Amino acid sequence: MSELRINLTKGISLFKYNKKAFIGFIIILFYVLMAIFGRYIVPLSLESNFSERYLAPSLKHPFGTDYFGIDIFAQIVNGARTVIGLSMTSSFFAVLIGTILGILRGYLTGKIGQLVDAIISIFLVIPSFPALLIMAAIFADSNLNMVQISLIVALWLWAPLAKQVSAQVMSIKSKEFIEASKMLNMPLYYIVFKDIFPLVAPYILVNFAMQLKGAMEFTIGLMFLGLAKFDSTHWGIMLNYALYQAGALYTPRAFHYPFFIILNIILLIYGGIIFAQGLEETFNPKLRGHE
Amino acid sequence: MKKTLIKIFVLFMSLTLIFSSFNFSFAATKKTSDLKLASDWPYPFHGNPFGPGAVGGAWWFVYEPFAYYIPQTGQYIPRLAEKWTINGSKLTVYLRKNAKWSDGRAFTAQDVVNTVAFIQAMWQWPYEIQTVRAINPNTVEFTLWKDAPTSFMHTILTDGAMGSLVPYHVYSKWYGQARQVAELGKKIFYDTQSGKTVSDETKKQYEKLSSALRDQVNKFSPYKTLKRMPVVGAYEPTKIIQSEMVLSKNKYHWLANKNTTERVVFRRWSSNEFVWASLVSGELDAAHPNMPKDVVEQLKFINPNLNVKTVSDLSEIALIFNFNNKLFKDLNLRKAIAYVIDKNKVKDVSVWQANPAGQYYTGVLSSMQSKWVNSATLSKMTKYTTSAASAENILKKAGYTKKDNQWYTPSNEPVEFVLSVYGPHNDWVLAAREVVQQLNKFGFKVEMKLIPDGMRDQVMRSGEYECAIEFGSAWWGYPHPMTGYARLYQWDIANITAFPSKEKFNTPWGEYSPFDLVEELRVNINNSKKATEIIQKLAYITNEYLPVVPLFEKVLPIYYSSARLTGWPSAQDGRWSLAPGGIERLYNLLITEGVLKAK
Amino acid sequence: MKFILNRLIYLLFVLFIAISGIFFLINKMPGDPAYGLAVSISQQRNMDINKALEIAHQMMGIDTGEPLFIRYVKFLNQFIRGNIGYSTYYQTTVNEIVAKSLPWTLLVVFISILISFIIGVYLGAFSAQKRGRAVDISISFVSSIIQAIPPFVLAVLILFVGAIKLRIIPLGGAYPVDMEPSLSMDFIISVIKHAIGPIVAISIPQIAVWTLAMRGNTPQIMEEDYIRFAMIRGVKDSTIARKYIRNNAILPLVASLAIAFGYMLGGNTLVESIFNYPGIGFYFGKAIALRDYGLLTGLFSLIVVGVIIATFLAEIIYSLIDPRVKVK
Amino acid sequence: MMKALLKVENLSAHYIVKEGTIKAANNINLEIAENSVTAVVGESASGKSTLIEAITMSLPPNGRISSGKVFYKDNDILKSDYEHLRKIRWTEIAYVPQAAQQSLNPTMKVIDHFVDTVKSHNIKWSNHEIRERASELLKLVRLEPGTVLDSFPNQLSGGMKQRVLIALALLFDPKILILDEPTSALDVITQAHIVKLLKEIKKNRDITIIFITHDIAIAAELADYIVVIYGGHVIEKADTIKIFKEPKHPYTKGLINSIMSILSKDDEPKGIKGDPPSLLNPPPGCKFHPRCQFASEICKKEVPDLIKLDDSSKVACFLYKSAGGDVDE
Repeated sequence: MSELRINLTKGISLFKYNKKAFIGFIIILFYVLMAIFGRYIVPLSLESNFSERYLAPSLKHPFGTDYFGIDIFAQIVNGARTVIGLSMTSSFFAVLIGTILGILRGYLTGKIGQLVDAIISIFLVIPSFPALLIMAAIFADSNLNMVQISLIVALWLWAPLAKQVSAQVMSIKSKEFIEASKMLNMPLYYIVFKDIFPLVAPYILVNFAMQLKGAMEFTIGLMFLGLAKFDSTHWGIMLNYALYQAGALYTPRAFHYPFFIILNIILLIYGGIIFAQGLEETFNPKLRGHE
Repeated sequence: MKKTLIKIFVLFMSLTLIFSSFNFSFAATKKTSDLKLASDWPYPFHGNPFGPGAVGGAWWFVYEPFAYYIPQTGQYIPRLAEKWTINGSKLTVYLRKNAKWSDGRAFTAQDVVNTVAFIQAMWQWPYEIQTVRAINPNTVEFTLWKDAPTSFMHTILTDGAMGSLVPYHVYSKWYGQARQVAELGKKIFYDTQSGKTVSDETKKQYEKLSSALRDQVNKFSPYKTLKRMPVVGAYEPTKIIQSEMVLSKNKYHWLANKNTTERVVFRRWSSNEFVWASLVSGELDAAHPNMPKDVVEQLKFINPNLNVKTVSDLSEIALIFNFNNKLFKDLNLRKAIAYVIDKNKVKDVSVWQANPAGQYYTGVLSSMQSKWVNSATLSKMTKYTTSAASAENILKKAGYTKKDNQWYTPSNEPVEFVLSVYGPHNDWVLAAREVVQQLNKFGFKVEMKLIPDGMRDQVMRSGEYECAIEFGSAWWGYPHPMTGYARLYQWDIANITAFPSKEKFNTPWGEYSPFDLVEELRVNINNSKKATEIIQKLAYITNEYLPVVPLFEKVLPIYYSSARLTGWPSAQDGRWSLAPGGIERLYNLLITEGVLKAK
Repeated sequence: MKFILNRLIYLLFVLFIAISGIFFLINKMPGDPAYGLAVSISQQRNMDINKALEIAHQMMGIDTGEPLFIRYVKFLNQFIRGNIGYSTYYQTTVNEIVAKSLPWTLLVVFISILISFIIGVYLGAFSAQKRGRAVDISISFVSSIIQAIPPFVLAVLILFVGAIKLRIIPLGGAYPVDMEPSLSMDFIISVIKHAIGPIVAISIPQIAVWTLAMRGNTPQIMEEDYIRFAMIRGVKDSTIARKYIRNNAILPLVASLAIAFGYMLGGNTLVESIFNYPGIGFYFGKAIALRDYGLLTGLFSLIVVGVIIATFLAEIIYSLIDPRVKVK
Repeated sequence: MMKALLKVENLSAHYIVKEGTIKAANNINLEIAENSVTAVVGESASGKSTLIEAITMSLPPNGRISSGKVFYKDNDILKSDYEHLRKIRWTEIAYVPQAAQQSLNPTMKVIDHFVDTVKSHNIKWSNHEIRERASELLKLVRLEPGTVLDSFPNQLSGGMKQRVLIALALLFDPKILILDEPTSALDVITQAHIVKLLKEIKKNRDITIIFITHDIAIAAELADYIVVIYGGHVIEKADTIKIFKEPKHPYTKGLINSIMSILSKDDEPKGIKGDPPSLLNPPPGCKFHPRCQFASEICKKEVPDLIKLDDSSKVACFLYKSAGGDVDE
């Protein structure tokens, strides 16, 4: 029982032993730093220069220039802010909602438990991306800020997590020490936060990293389809420009244009995936035995 | 057990793959007498001309207007009509004697009368036609309503719906009903227009009758009920699936002998990439997608048979202002914006093939300006050559100040606003992006906002924007400056911008309200001397008071392939200008007359 | 049996709530379905947009005055009768549109899921067996990368490379217009040929997803006592890998299979549009763009029904192959 | 004493974990006589399972055998190749591990477990023959073959599963049957059933049984010999009657007294004070010395050897070295 608790603290020290988690962490950290400090280091000029479009990568333009003749590297760096901001907050909210409802569903029995279960089931059966499109259209003309957009995205991301968490909680709650707490008449919040939460915490952390991918795809998709507020350096918008507006795939000398955007998107998602995989291996003793 | 299933499946898949690679051929439509195009149409296909989407891209192939009008030459090419005469408010059309429906029945004046009754009943339009009667089987006489503009004659002659939309022998069942609804609708319309009150009872009766008719007619789908759709045009839709639509030659068409193209095959225009890909691989003979410059060069390189001809779309893309916003009520600011924007750069980034907006913003399309606005007028007007200095002068004179590269109004508020643009229109988005960039650089704080798919109308009409990219002057329907001015001062642009067009504006010829000028122009449209005079005044007001700032004149790029077809007109040929507002007209004209044919 | 019945009633309840939510959500969507039509009318007939809008409303039979709740009751009433709506744009029942498009989507989705699941499960199990070796590392690396590629990017790439550069796949559509749908070999081959583009675009990322999921599941299974007991019994390695490890590692994936199925029903909007493929996703995209509320509600409900059926089937299959469920 | 069927010499095994090395079996010497029943007794985590796993070469992936030999019919099993080992397993030595609840594949019917096992040993029995054989064995363990064979494991109760495992183990009439905690996690009535069953098997078959238990009462009931394990060491080995009558090692005494105290009305608690040693950081010397009331200085420094006291009993305790026992090699 306390074994898992120990794992949580040990996990952090074990962190350095797991290469995957480490690399994933470095990639994410790299982009987070880019998001925070990038715009102070790499200045962005959005002034178009049509005659200098599609310049190949060079020292002056590490990623080349785009259809407007604007430096792609500077746009990627400056766009990291919205990309990271949106996907991080979205996954945070998704994990928050998923955890709370998941624990409630797992712990509570009776009418309220069934109600929570029904809510989870409903969100599970509604396909998320189409629903998100509709939500975005509904709120499209009401100037949403980043937190609100993240909430809308998170609304369609949390359900699978909640289901998994509730399954975990259900298997934990039958354990003796919870029974003991119940017999001691401990208040609900005590049981949930002191007894159950620490046990599912590593699991949630892993999921946070996993959610990054979903959140990235959703937010990029939203921007890509022009349903969220326009930020011309958001990678989704950049990709939209590259593929649909500029038709870069059909222009051999523009190959670098979508390439570097996709590269960065993939690298960030990849970072999230292997970070999650690494964390999972670190926290899950069963997986660890095989290293 | 499971394993065997999987094995069988894998075997099956690989077998089919091997099979399929054996007899591999591109779409079986290798017939050389096909014309292959891209378009959109409703599927499941109803063939109902009153249904939304109607017959899609087939429209101009299956419905014939009385005549085609070539804007560049001002010439009418007779189609269903052999000739026509105009006598005051009467238009007499002499129908082609050898015109037949595709099921072999003769096309008569009765069909025209029937069509007008039906569209008036179904669409509550065109009430401008007060009566239509068949003088004899080959002659129809239209009488215009007294207040209808004479330009409506043009609409009657060139609109594809007017003559052959509703075959009498197919729709005769509802003719009486349609007639009744149309007459009642006309009466209500005329009464309302002349200020009389219409009783609720009449209105209710109209609603009842018209919805009863609409229910029946909309449910009737000729394509499904009759298994065919008798049409008077050169082609009849015969086979329709979601991704392709086949039109087969009407062998009774009066030009059937000249026409050597057996079929018109449409592929669905599902995405621009798809059309690009189809053009490159020779799957299409012609299409008109927006294409960035480099893509065009590359496509021409891969498919050397590809040519491009650009024709004016008879419209311009403009920056429009919300005049309820006090920032834009100031003419000085609008003028400054007009000076700041580098139109050529905007054009390059947005649609490289477009015509630049020119240096005068007269409301007359820049490609037509020399024809309508005389040099004497031009010399009186402000010339908007891109110049930040001129803009600064105007602003400083008006009391604006600049601090830290940010302009402030005389009342010391920062000049900041949001530019809204309709997301799905790529070229607009690109133009907006460039405009925002230029204005920001000058020292206005401008942000950009995308209007989501399907929301353009909502945002524009509710006035929930500060400034936007929209069509400015546009000459669709009736290719004449009047159409553009009507848009700017009476219709949609006036509605959404709230430009005070009824106010009087100072001109070298005195004070005029543009709203009244447009009315006057409408009345005098056939009086070319008077019309030109009025146009000079409107041009002056438009240029000096800037209801909108034009960015570029939109063009339609037509990509056509000479791989399988011969006879495409030369680049100078006026017939290309038939394309805007119905590009299929151009193809139909060329193939029915046997100009364009298979090699 | 009682378990199945209970689940069925529960899922019907979930379905009811979900489609009600969808109905109100969709009808909250701003925009005017008649706008696109109105614009073309106003352009063609040189008419004021307001007038054109009025005409467009009449043409589409849009009654703006009816209260939402009445429409909701009507919708439910029709829905129960199996009539999932009326498309204002296509002027026909959604059922008809579904009948014409669902088979294509199902074809693509089924084949994609089957191919990606089979390949993914094999690759994942293989990778897990070789855990830590070069093969495993490269498989999981490539899978993680592929998983991160958005499918619509892949679709544009496949269209360009497959149809233009290499000319090995036909350009769009489900079958050539000159062919009559039949059960002839020619037609079937043509259908498969046309479906290859979308199938590949959808399958490739899915393969990566299943590979990673399977690879992630397997080590936990390897720790199970029954694997050890099988080894102690001297059961052959190949038998253990197949009957003991893979069959048990697949179980948790079956549940995800249902979710993937639902996601694919509506999630292929972009892919289908890029390939001009006449499936549900194509109409779904159209319905959103055109604000065709009837079509949108109908298709959305259909997708939800699809997910629920898939979930239900998954549960039954799950209980068939994993007897533990029955005991519950 | 009869001929030793299985002979363990100086066997040591350990586990590698992140925190270090767990020495779970140290320098173990054992001889198992043919057709005898031996009980390996010890507290949980005393290394008794490790001993069995090392003997059968079925340690978990992080377990290692560091030294020693295991002779079965005079062949060192530890040196045989994997394929040979696989063949010996189950035909000669059948080992039923602990945790019967999870030892059957939940996605397979009971009969398929028999089929897989037979097929894997290249025995040419038809499916029908396998079914007959399985039915016969299930009847032996008092199960109804008709229903059980076609059931999935989760349709069976814990006791039924344990009996299925035993039936499975008897599939090829192995020479040695090794059972790890065959009765733990079962209710008392089922325990009694299993014990009865094992007694019958012992009586009716030529078979050598080794079983692990922490329940000394069951050991007393079933076993001919008892091996006591403490802290990874064998500390005492004797025949059952003797060990109960006259336990030698202080730990064994405590262990036996703890049952006796339940039986007798003595109100003085006889349980052993203190906690069992951690195998990760075991105390030096005799692993029992921190809990031993007789501990002397030498106990803290040196590990006592197993001393042969008489024909059937051996003990590892310095108390008896001075008493003049012989060191067992």
